[in-house]
Amino acid sequence: MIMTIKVRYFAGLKEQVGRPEDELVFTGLSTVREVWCAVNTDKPLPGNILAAVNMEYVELDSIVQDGDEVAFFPPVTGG
Amino acid sequence: MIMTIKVRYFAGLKEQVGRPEDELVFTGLSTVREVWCAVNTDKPLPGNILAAVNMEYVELDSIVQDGDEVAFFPPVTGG
Amino acid sequence: MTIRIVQDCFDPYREIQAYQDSAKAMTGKFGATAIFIGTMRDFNDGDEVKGMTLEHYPGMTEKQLELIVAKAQQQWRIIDALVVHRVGAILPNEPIVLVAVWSSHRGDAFDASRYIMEALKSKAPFWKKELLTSDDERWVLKNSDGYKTM
Amino acid sequence: MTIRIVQDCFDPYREIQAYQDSAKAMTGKFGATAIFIGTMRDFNDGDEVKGMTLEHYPGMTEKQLELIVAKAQQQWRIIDALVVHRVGAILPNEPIVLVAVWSSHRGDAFDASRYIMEALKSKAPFWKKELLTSDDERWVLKNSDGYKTM
Repeated sequence: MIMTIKVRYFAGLKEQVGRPEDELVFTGLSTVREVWCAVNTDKPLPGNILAAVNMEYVELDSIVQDGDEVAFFPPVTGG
Repeated sequence: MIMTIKVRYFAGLKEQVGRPEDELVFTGLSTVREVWCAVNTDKPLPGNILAAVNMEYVELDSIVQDGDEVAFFPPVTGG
Repeated sequence: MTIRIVQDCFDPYREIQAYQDSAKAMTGKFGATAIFIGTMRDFNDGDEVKGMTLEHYPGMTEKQLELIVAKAQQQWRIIDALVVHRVGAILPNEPIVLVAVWSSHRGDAFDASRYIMEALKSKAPFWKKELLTSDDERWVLKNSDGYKTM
Repeated sequence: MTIRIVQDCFDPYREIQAYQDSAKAMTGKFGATAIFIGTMRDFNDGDEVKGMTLEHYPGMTEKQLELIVAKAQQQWRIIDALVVHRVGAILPNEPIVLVAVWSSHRGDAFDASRYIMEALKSKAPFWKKELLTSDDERWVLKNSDGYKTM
């Protein structure tokens, strides 16, 4: 099974990664953490990062599905 | 020693007493409760009444001074 | 800190804006404004209400409100505070009370505005008399506890 | 319930008044309005700040704010709520966020407005980048805890 995942970055993390998004194609089950590792082979996942799948907060070990939008971003600072 | 005390009533209590204020002249030490009794000989002091002397809340057994303004009123309902 | 007892209907949002505009020293300094507005409802205790008269004890009301705001200033970091309260004849949907607190910190603004409002409800000498649609009049006997929610 | 993300500077008091005027069904029904307004300060963490850029995650921001308001509605008796949040370039003294809650009961209005504000601060995907008067730029790293006061 081939899965296509869109990966997005925001705020300071987007600047660190150096791009706003990635597209990732892979086969088999994968977690949010593995998505990060697949597109950022040179950077370990920062410790205080938040993750969302399809605009809902998730844990880093939750499983992604074909077509998901995975987002990584620093702690939020609105309001 | 002769003391002159002004007594004021507010809201529902003013209607029950039937007048907005009294002036009371008496001699010797007296408490707020005794002030009520002196000017309302026919009515016991209602149980849930609040009292103020010179616009500050007081207990019913606090002592009044010459020239004091004593006020009696029901629980407040502003805001 | 400003406390005002007013006879006429007031626009709470204009009051806040005008106060904020006049207090130039706080421009850029406050990050948090917490506001409470009490508005007259057209019902109470199961009855339809068409009007209200608010009596107060002139002098004591101001004195108690000043004490309340001073206590709030001792407990929380407040830049400024505004309290406006109606007296006299009031119609449904008209504002009765406005409490606004400006602070650098939102926790302080929230806490102080609520404290001022609850203290006002239990200490400031105001009394409400309701005029029902049946033309009966009645004094409101006591205020509810604002810390109790469902 | 209305949630709006806006690019341009807004007048919080006009927003509230306009919203209230348009919601005819609540005329005479709400006794309590609790409001919080967050305003940009000209200082932060000991530095002078001359501007700010607010980034957000379009779509997720609205989704999270809707969830937050829905949770508040489950916990408290709310008649209506309005949340407005700026994004983009912001100058000191401009409003960043407005939360307004209308209720029949003041305890519910106070609790719900504070809950919405704290949840927004910890869950809604917004990020602030400050422009200092030194022309240095920096991301704000985390929000303070709004329940901790002095």
